[in-house]
Amino acid sequence: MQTLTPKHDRLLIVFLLLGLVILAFILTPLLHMVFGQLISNRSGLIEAVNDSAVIKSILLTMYTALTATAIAFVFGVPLAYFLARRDFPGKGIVESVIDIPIIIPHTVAGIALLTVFGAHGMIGDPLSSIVRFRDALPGVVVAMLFVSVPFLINSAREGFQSVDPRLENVARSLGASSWDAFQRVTVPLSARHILVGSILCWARAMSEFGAVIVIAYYPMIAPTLIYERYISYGLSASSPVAVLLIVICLVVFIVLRMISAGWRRYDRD
Amino acid sequence: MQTLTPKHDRLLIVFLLLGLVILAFILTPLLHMVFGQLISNRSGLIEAVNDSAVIKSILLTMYTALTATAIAFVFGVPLAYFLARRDFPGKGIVESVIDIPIIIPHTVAGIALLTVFGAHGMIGDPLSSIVRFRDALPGVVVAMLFVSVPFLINSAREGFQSVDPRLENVARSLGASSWDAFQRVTVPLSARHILVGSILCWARAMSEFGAVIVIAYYPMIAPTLIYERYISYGLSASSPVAVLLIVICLVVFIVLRMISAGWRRYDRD
Amino acid sequence: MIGINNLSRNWKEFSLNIDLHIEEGEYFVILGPTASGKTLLLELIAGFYHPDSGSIMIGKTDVADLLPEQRKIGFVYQDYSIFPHLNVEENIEFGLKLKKTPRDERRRRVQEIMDLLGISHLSHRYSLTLSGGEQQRVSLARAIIVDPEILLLDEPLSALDNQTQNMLRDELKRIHHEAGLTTIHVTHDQTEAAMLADRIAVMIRGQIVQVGAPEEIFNSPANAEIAEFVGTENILAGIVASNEGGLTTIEVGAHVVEAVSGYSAGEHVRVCLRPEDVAVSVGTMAFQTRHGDRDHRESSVRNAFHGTVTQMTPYGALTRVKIDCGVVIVALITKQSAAAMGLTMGSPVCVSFKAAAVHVIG
Amino acid sequence: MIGINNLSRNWKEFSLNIDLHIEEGEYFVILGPTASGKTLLLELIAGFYHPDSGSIMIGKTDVADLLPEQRKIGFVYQDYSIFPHLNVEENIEFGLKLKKTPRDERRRRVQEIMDLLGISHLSHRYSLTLSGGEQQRVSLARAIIVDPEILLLDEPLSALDNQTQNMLRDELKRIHHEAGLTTIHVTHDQTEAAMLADRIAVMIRGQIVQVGAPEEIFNSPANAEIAEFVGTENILAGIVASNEGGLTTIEVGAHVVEAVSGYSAGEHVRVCLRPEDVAVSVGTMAFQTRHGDRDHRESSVRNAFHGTVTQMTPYGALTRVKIDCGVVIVALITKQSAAAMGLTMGSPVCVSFKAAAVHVIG
Repeated sequence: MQTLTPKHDRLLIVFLLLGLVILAFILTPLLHMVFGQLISNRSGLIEAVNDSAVIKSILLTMYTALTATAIAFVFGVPLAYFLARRDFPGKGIVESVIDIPIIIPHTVAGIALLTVFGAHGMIGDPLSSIVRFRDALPGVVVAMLFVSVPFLINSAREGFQSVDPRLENVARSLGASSWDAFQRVTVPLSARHILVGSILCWARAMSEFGAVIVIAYYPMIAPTLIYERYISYGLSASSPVAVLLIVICLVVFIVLRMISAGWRRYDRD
Repeated sequence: MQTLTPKHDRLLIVFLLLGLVILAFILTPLLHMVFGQLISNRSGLIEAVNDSAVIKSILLTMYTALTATAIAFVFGVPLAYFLARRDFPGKGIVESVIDIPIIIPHTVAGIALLTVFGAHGMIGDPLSSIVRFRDALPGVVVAMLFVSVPFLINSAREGFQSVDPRLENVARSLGASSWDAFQRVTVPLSARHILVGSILCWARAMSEFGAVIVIAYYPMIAPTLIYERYISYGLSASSPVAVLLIVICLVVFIVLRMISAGWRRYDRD
Repeated sequence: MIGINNLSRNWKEFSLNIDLHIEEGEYFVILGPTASGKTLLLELIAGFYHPDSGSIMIGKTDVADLLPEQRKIGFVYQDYSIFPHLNVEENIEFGLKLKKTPRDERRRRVQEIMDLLGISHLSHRYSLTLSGGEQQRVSLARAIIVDPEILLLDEPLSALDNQTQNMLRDELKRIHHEAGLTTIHVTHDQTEAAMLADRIAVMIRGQIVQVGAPEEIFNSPANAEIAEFVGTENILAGIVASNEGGLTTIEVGAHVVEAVSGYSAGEHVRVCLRPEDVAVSVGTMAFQTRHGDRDHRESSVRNAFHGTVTQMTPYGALTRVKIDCGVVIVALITKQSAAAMGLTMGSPVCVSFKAAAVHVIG
Repeated sequence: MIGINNLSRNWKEFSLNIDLHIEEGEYFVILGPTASGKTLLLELIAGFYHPDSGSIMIGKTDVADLLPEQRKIGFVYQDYSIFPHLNVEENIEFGLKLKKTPRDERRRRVQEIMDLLGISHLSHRYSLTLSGGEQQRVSLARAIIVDPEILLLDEPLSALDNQTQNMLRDELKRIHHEAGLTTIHVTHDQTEAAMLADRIAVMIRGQIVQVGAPEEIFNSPANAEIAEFVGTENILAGIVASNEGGLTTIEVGAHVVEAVSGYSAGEHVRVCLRPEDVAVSVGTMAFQTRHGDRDHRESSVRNAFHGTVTQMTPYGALTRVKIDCGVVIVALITKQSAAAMGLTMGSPVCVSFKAAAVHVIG
């Protein structure tokens, strides 16, 4: 009955009006920029699309973010499953650790990562003959991974928690190994959560700036390129590139959201 | 029975080992920095504590983040309640709009906000005689608000959804107006979610860098100050300030988490 | 008191259409299978949701524009909906606090009602630590302390075990009796309906299909679907003649029924009897009428009436026999018994049943 | 077949301690109130959780080191746990797929078992659209298609309505009979236990407090707590002598009981009778023994035995009377009846009950 229209909801109307302020606050700058650009400066936009540096940085951003997401997936999804299925003392602390990247200032995160992955860092040093992090692709990926991994872990854990462990038990009694049960029962039933988490993780990785520029100003990812254009040529010169990025982010996000919404849902509600 | 230790969990052990990689990845840079600094360069840390510019920027960051959180609270909590209680066509779109700030590259967000709140923007222009956003406190707050508000809204909505609407109905039948019911029944029961959301919102606001520097390089918030020290004096000069910020963020976060964990829970599980 | 006219509400594939009139002070039971829309109907009456069309009159007022808090309706949900952040005492005084009742009076009235319902010892407990029956009492106390004009009960007994159900059923009846509160009680349980209702409305798929006194509903269901749903019980109206240590003598028409109950002389009661507990015989058996004849005391079968078979319906290997003894009694016997006794329409028979098999309800 | 020795498991405040032996092919019911640890015991047997100490033997094997998938145990949970992302057919073939059974054989066996359980028409449906009874059949089919050696049933009937319960109870018995599968069935419902079990173990607060045949459990509970929990039913073992169109004649010791059932001549059955359905008399009444004497056919009371009162216990306004008629029968009658008949220990009496009041179980 929860979804029936309640009666006499003046409170809800007031709340909606307050909420519209926030929605307007989020949407106005984005829509204003996109439509303003389309109306007043279409040529700037076309120029940006034809600017190979811009396209290169966008593709680079997508690629590095995807790499970070893949790494987050390989290590984060198992952790999420572990947290969803096991209770242990200190579980709350582990859950807090996962949220730490959200709260650490981005530039601080960059510096912290640099001390470890930099040429003289405890990981960067022994690996220095094989891979370089500073001002290199791996550095971008590491920065992105750090800031985006909580989104995938938290969403996947929520998904795993929504799968009744009794379904896994029944699968075991039917002859499934724990891996069979995970892969044939648990994963299909939490696929939507894992997908949504991966999308958020990827999007968050693409949006990062502060941590990335500390480790790797070059190769230049899109948020850095925008910043450079803004610093060097001012607001109007950077706007077309910003609009291009907004459009790409929104389109990708909306498409992925639609896919995940269409995904079969087995939630029991 | 879910929390009983399941048997034969070799899969879980493998998963835990994979998960430990991510936990180590998050913790190592932070702990390495903090303890490295404590051992090798305690004087730098003391210097940072005594540096009035550092302390000023940290206090400024906390203050602006708190202001952003307060605004997010006033407008976001009502929106969260509305979304938890009403179904309407396009609800999925509204929910996606709330997540947009997470996915928009931070510098792009800064530029988009600047086009609206800048001196010639659609909001900045009419308000220019009263308030200035660019390179001013209000600009910092606006940037922080934009990137952090989704965390508060999503957490509060989850909290409100966990409160059975029948409790509100019963309150109404006992003579409560819709506001009475909200404030005497719904809010106390979702207080923990609202609190956790506010903490995340505040922490996320303090961590922002990209959107802030585009709108307001000055007054200098802590993430900007760190960046400037890093650019001007290099890694070792910026490290003490970074360590200070990490410690402050972790302490505040842990304390607030502990408070919210101790909060009375009424979840029916 | 309550007039529901052409009330309709659609929700997804479900559609509710109700016409119903409930008298002041009545204990009215709406009996229907799960998902027949019973809860929704109560929520519409309480004003939690908006009907698509139709009106609800309480007394002479159309309540369409009244907010739920203005309707003076108490509501008890099936899960009792105790506020989990308040203890028992705070739950009960919730309504009085909103009314800004002075603290002393509030305390006094809360104490009073907790005593009445026997929950004073729970006053500082929270809902998670209460049993179903205790929660039900708290929910009831919380609803009636604000003096509502109408009490709506949504399956108030279905979450309880049998023993608690019996106890609280009597309590509901007692509270209704003492407060004279117009009560609408929704249930899917025929026995519960039979034992509590002044009148019963049978609700199936969002429609009221029959309204009447319990005897009417159970003894003459309007159609086969209702008959199947309500089951069949013998329900006879009577007056208690005497009660000696539990053994109750009840005058039912010209007959006397013995049963075990707590009712006292002079009370109006209903006698319920399952058809499979009724024995039929054609010879002489121990029986007794109002006028004595109590000499056949050799059996534990205390109740026996003479009557005439008026209907015989096959029912698997059994036969359902309707016997007119002044009151109509239905018995369920084997086909072979019926054949052996040569039962046909009009056969004179004796029906008998044990006092222990009779349920007496108020 | 199954030997559970000193099995213990603690969890929060709860502690489980079990010793139990179950024979091959037995239908074994564990009867206990909610939260007595019944489900946990089944989960330990199935290997989902690890005991703190003690051993579980299946046949001659200690299964401590066997993974759940190696134990050949079928498990049906109370909520049936149908995989929601698979349709009925895919649910049932889940186990066969894991065993890499060839596609053709898989299809054939799935079809076979769906036919057996009458769920072929549901093959492409998902769990959300299935009724409780349908889900139960799917869950059962999914468990038995992989040929387990043991079947564990966790309250398999408690989520169903009465009618479906009756149907599926018979089905469980039939499947057990046909497959000869050792079955452990956990329930809190005495009737269910009485109707299905070869043997019953009563489990209270994590301990087995009594093990025995149903007659033993219900007629001689080991202590007052068990007695209170199992209720009291008369359960008599007998053999069907004849069945004419449902009217079943059953030899119970030296007596003949008439009842309505579907069992055929020669079958071993149990006769269940509630004490409140038993009438007691001291004069002559219609009765019949194995040796005929069927001339008192004037009543629908088909069953009557002579016996002697061996115990009388007050029970509120009622008295519980134990009568030895060769078999022991318990009757519940009013105190007044008992007094009027002058019943005392040793009184010769006649007990009688209607054929329609008797439940016959296999």
